[in-house]
Amino acid sequence: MRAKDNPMPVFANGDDGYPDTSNLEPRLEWFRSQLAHCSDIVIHPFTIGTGTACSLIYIRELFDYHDAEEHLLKPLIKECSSWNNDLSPLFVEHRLPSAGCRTLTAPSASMDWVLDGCGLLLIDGDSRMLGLSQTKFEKRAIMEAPNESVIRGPREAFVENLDTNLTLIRRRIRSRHLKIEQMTFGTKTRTSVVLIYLDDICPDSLVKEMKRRLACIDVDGVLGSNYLEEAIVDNPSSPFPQIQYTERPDTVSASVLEGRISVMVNNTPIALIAPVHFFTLLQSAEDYYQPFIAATWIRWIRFVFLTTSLLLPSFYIAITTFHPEMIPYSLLISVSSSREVVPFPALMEALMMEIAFEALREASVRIPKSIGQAVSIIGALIIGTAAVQAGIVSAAMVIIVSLTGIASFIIPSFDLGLSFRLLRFPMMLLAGIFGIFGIACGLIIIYVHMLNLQSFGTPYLSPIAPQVAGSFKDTLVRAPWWKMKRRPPTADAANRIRQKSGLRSWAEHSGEGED
Amino acid sequence: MSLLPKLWKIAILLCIPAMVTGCWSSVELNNRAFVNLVIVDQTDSGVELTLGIPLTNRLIPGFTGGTGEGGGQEPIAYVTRTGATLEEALQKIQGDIPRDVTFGQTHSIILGSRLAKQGIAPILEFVERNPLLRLNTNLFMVEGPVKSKVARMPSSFERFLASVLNGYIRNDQILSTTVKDMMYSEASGGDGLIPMLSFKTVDPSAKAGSPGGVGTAGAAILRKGKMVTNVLSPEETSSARLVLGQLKRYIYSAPSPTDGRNVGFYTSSLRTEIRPFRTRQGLGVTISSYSDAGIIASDSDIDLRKQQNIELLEKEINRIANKSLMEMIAKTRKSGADVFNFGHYLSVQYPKEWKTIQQDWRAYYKDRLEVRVDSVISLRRLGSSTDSFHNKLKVDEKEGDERTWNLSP
Amino acid sequence: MEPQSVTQGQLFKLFALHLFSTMIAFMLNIMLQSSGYNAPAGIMSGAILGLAFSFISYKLAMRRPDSFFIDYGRHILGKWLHYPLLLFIALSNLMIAIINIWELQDVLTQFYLVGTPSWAIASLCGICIAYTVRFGVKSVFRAAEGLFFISLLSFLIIPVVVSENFEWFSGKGMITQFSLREMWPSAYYTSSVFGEMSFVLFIFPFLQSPAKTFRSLTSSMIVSSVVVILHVVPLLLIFGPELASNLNFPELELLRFMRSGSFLETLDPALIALWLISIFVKLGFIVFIISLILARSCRLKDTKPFVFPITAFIAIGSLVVVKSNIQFKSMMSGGMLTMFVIAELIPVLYYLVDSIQIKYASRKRASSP
Amino acid sequence: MIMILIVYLTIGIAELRYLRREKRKKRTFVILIVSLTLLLLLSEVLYAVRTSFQISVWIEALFGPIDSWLIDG
Repeated sequence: MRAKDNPMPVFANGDDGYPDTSNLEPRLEWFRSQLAHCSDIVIHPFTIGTGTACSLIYIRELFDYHDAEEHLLKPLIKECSSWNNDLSPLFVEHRLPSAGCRTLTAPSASMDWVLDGCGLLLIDGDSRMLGLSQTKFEKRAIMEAPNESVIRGPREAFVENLDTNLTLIRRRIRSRHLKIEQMTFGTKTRTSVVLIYLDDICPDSLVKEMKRRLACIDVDGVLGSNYLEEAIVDNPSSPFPQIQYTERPDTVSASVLEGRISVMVNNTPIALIAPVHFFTLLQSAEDYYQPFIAATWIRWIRFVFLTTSLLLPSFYIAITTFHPEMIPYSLLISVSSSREVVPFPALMEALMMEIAFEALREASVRIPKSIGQAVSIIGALIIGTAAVQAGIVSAAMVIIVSLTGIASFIIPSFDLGLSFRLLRFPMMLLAGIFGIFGIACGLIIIYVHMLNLQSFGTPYLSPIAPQVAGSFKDTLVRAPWWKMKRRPPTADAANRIRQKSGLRSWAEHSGEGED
Repeated sequence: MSLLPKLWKIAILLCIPAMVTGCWSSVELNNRAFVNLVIVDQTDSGVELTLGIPLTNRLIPGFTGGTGEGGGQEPIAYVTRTGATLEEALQKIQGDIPRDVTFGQTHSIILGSRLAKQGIAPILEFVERNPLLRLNTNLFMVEGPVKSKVARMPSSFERFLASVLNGYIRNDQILSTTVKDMMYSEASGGDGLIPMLSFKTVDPSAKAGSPGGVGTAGAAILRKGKMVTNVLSPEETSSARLVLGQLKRYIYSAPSPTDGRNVGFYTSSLRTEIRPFRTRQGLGVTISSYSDAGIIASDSDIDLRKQQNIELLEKEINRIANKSLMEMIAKTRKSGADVFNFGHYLSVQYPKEWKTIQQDWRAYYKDRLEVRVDSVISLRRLGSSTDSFHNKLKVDEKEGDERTWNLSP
Repeated sequence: MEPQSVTQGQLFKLFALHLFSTMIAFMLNIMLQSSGYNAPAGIMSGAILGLAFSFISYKLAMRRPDSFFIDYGRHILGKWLHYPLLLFIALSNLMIAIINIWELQDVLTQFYLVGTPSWAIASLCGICIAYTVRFGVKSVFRAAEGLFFISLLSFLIIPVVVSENFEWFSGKGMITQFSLREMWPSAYYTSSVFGEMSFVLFIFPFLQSPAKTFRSLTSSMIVSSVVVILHVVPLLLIFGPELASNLNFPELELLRFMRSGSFLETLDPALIALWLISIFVKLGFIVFIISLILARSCRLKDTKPFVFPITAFIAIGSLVVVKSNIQFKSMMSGGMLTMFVIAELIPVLYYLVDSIQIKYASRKRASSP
Repeated sequence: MIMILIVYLTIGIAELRYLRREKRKKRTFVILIVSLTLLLLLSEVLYAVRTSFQISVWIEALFGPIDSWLIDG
């Protein structure tokens, strides 16, 4: 929120009608008028000491009234009897035991204070107000990550509350250099947004750039991290995700350790990480918790299925309709005989099946869990055997469509899988018109588009296209830990060394004794 | 940089009309007739072209109704048309078939002997020029009218005759001559050996299921694309395959040098080297073929434990092999067809001399060329037993001299 | 524009792709027809000759590595001679692109997309190339860097796949039938293709560490000539010189000669697609050179606006450059390649005049201190 | 013929909009428009006479003799 009204200590009269007096009643009247028709606002008048009237304003169930009563009002009543009703020390020397009390004067600041879920104490005869910050509201417990589940590795996931998320991060990176900068966005929602980075590893240019892009956001409400994402992304019209999002605190801490910056928004369990390039989207948290040989093997499978999800249906169309001499003879006979009864051309059939599969997938997500199970079973039945039996679709096509469907799920980042599913349709069109030549041109256009895509300064295909020496270690192959001495290029140039001597130095010196 | 979204929109706009233009050259799979066998023969009324096209609608898997396998009725159609030239016949066939004839999957061409006698140059030209037909398409020959034999031939092992021929080539059971071998060099263009196929027709009286079908039988010699009178017998064809290094598994028997009884061998040729040499009289060619051999049956009492016996046997096999090679080459030289492309080897090694004899190379090949044969067969394996059955168990004593045990005490 | 934005590694990879992609895809037929057994030797000597052309233009460029040849060329030969020569270089580059796209669509319409009209293929190629060059010089070189290994792999698979049909003995023919006279035509044609490296002169200000340019040019020449030789020799070994020279598209016949394995009958449509990608990178570089010449001779900084018009003109030109395949063949062996050689020799002319001027200036300065 | 016109028009509009957004000098606009019309005229002419005249005719005429002298000379 751009601080529209600068909080001047002087009683700026006319701050939309705030009475410029120190006695209680007119001020209470103002608060009542501002907060009319809010059933959850509680205004609790009481008198203390020798008759000075006070009142406490708070939001029910958001403000911890019992704790405030216990720690605040009782000692207050006991205490001020000795102050012979001069309550000024209350504001000055923080005599109250509860932390986080603040003296407020400006009406709008105090209004925000109440709306943030804290209490406000007004005292007759004193224009200053005391803010009490005991907020307690129901929060979701930390549960297992629903989308990015991992077999071997931490299972904690972020929750909606920003402070709990920050504790998850802070517990992982206990370093002085871990900086957490807070900003608020949205005039109406005033959601707090947090930038997390390690100031000695993360290049300053990146932090400045992020702040510069965030500064020009002036929107009335920020309810999810996606609002920010689309505002700060380099090329909004590209189907490819340029900011990585995750719900796992260990992924966030790993990327922060690599010198990247993370943005977390209150009320959303999803954290954004920038900059990102294509190959980080293909890495899942699992890769780093499994032995590197298995991780490398799984990464290659991911590459294979990435291309399958993009190219398999278009290759099927291109080969069957343009270059049948590529298919081995026996396979050709069985495929062409299975296509004998199918009335549609290959392109039309492929498009129909793909759209049906997309519809099935979307339906199974949207339908409530109870009957969701039924839809996927019925869907598979309808699309699978029945269609083939009726001769609407050839058997080969059902296999291909289901294989591509599964393949697009193997990609760890759901956004990337989505963009490849989207790109499959123009590729099918090109394959239907120009055959393998069309697929080659489609691949070129996608490749060139990705080449020139940038996310916060780092090229999208950075380790491969603008070749960075030695950075093959973490893209095509997951090198073992003791090989990864240097941080990826996104980190600050000065501070690239991650570990001093090799982790396995104990193994090298064992042979001293023998000759 | 924000021209990109416009490009994106333009690209999508371009795609939509592109769909309307339809797909120019996309032909549906079941709109194509895949030719897996080309049969060409010469008849009185011109060139008779037969294309073997599998009928995929009879092979629908899992299709409950319909004819399915059709009970012995082969799911292939042999479409035959006759035209003045090959192209006209092809045009007639294409005109009658509702589907688009594609040659992408053709691996073998069968030629009739009458056509071969007249000359197969137009076939070779057709294969070389047609973009979809490959230069490693195999050529086969059949004596007499081809179509009637092929049509009546029920194939027992494979669904299509073409797969049978592919099987022969894959397992090297037959002499493999490709179109490229026939056009390798100008000097010996059109010369070559084409394997012959023999068709055992099923006599209706025999009980069902007796496998008729196709077999390999000798090879025809072609000179300048025309078939010459004499034909190589199956044994000579196998020695020709030895020269070409294609003799993978060949079983034969030879009398053992010690007692003249039969010893069975199988050889597989490793490689063949053809090296030209130059003598005062003129040019010559040495053929040295290296192959492995193993004994599979031994009826003689030769003691296979001793190495010199093995060498004796090797000398014997080499002698037989050399003799059969020399006879085969003499036969091809008599017909003046440089079937093994010796001319190419001479042109590579001695270009100057080659220029002089290039014009009448076939005459030179027929008379003056000196051919030496040196086949090196090494006997490596005895199989899983050493002494022959007779030797070990003394089963072949003569009937007369057995002792008689009289029963009385 | 972005000065110093292209690394030497990227330059090496682009020129390697640039050279061996069109040499193998389209030029092998002329090489084999003109010099049969001596084609490999001709290609090697032609490559060295082409490198000589680019060495001289490298020397010229090293004198003023930070300014564009188009700008300082004016001072060497004077305005009235510099711009016509530049126009000629631009035209010959245009012709290179036009004949490459024509050959591309000719191969495709003849073998794979039989019914497709050639304007459709030309426009699709045009869109891909223009899209690559539209992002500027960095994108062309980055594309080359990413594609280099895949297309090199796809080019090196072919000799391995067909190696079982080799007639090793006929390799001896290359030695016994060696003759300079027969080797010269293919050497000349190869030098016209390898000479295209001399156009590096135009992009010198974009290069990082320009001094090492000649080293990367030589290494890309070596890599591409080795790859081309690895394709010509199998052709000679399998088909023999007479049959190979008779084939219009020897490369496709070589690909189809692969014994059909159980997994894939033939591999050639997939490999053709991979070739297109490397040919598009080459044409991207050429379109960039033309747009650079056009832009800078009108003293404009930004070459981006000229990319799409030039590519459209190339696509349309490729539809009308020849009427038939035969006319194209006679043009290729009848003068086309000489035009390219002349365009590649123009920097030599500049180099001579420039060194004379320097000698003259230094003698004048020495004689009148 | 019309297709060529449409192609050049779309390219012209796209490029002009790009130049306007990049706020280039007037001179750049003029140069772009002139070169676009030149290329359009040239390609229209070439397309119109494509049956009777091809570029390759000129090239063979101009460079043919040099080529044959170099190769066979």
